[in-house]
Amino acid sequence: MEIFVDVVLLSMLVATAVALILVRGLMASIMLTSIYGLLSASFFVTMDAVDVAFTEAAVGAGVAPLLLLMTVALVGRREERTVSRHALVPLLLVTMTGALLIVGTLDMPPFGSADAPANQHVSPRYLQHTEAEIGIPNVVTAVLASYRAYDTLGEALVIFTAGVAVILILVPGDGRGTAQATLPDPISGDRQGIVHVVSKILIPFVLLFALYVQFHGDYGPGGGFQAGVIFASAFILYGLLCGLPAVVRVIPPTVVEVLAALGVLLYAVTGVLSLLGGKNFLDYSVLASDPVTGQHIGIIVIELGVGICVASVIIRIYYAFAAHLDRQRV
Amino acid sequence: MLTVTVVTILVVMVAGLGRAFSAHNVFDRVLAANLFGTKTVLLIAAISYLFGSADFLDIALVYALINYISVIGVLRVTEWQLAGRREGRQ
Amino acid sequence: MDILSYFNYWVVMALMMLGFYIVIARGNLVKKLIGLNIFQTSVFILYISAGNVYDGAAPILAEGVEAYSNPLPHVLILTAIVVGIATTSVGLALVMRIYESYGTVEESEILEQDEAC
Amino acid sequence: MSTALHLISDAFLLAGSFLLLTGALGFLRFPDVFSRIHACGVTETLATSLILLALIMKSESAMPQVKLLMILLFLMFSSPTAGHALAKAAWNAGVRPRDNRNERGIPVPPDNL
Repeated sequence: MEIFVDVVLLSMLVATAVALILVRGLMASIMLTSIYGLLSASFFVTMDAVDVAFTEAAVGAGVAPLLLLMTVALVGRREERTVSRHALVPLLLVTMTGALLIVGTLDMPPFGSADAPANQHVSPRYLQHTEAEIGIPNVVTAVLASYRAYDTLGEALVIFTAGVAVILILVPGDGRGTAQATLPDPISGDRQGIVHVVSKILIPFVLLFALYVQFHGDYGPGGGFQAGVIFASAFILYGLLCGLPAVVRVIPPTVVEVLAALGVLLYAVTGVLSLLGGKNFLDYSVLASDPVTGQHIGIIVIELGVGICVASVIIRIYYAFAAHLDRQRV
Repeated sequence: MLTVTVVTILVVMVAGLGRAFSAHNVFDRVLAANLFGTKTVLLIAAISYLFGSADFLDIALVYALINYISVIGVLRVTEWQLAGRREGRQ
Repeated sequence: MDILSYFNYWVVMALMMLGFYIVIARGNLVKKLIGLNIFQTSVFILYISAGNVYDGAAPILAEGVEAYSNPLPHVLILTAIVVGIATTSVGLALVMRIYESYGTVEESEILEQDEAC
Repeated sequence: MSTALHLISDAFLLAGSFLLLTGALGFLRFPDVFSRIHACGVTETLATSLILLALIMKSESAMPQVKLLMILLFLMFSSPTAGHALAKAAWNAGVRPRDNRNERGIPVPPDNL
């Protein structure tokens, strides 16, 4: 049954990708991308990758299509039919590369085998020692936040850098870029509409759920990355409903920027604290008298750092996109 | 019986996908994506019982939340575009 | 040889090539980014498939479970997804700026304008 | 779990699956956007409730039941709202329902946005 669901989902993924090639028009492409995200997350569920499915659910079906949509709202949904003189060249190139890659897969160990090289090296160690060394049931969180915390610090920095890059690209330097659009949104007229009322009831629950995901990450699927994205989605929903000025009143862009930096800083300072305690960078055993408790504290703190960083970077990216849209519409 | 439900959900998903491919306007595609989202919630909930892991339910919950947000987002942006076009005409 | 034991990898390669095709054959910059996203997802699927263990449970320790899926690919991909959306938004921001300067996001028209200068 | 509960839960699952299929049929065969929204929205709400209730009956511990209940509650709010928003957006965009005479019989309201 597991294999059957797997095969059906993967076939649908390929069909969606083919349809994305055939379809013209960016709106249609974005809707298909959203479906593609939903499908790939379902696939991750059947592969027992709950944490990954969680992230893909929040990103692939939520934030990614929304950001694409905002871009398309600016650049228009028109897509030119490419009249290439060498239409065959890409096709040939792709077919040849694909054929070579498929020949390459034949040397790979059969799907699902426990003795494949990928499943040998360090992973059994993580699975066996997590309970004694870290003391939390979710091995993914243990590897993410403790065993490979240095990697994760790098990832958090990349996200932070991406946020900085978006600000540099889109926000004009003279200070008027920071989302002070005064023009009334053409659609924010009906504040009492059904969508408004229901969304206002739902937004607090989304925020609450984000907090649950943030702090329950040690015991079940979840953690800072997922929580950050969900938290930011709630703000984006509010912004879409009530217009950018309304969200900016809740959290001003400068505060978001400071928070993004603070998140990364929280992470790095935890590492420095463990250095000061005489252990390796990001070895949390020094944070409490008992090493396992120290690990607990360390993981909660750095997950919080990641959550703050991700949430504020995505909110800031949304601000930058929305403010740019508003400016262009004037 | 759970197996029947899972297979039905997959059939409905394939149907929705076919519609999303052949649709002529944006709203049909949004509707297809919305249908797909709720079916995914059900699929994940059913799978979690079929495979016996209650951890999956959190994911179904996040889908229910995110799907709503993205549908509202799409509709807002289409309304923006229409408003922009209308202003352009005037 | 069992076809099913390689099916996942073949799907990965197919998706990768479809994404690659969109990137090189389509002129619209937003569409190119969508193609890049498909390419990226195919890599995610490859990692997760390689880490799957037949009859394994999700890597959340529980009583009475013997085989778990490999947690390491999950960690790598989980962070990669969030990094992916962050980098995609940098790409989208660049597209917005290109539109501001050129008035179009079609590659051919941008190149024409560049040559006309 | 008692046999009666088991049977009820199976019956719910079957009924839910049937409704899902009818909804999909309506989605594929109905003539215009509004009737398709109607087909999806109405069957979806009942089918989702039936399937989730069946799953609640199947589970033995409290935590999954609470989570399923929350999913159900959430979908009860969001799914009709999404349908409403969709129909409203389609109407505002100028899409009109098709009537039996195969012409646009319904008068178009003045454009007052």
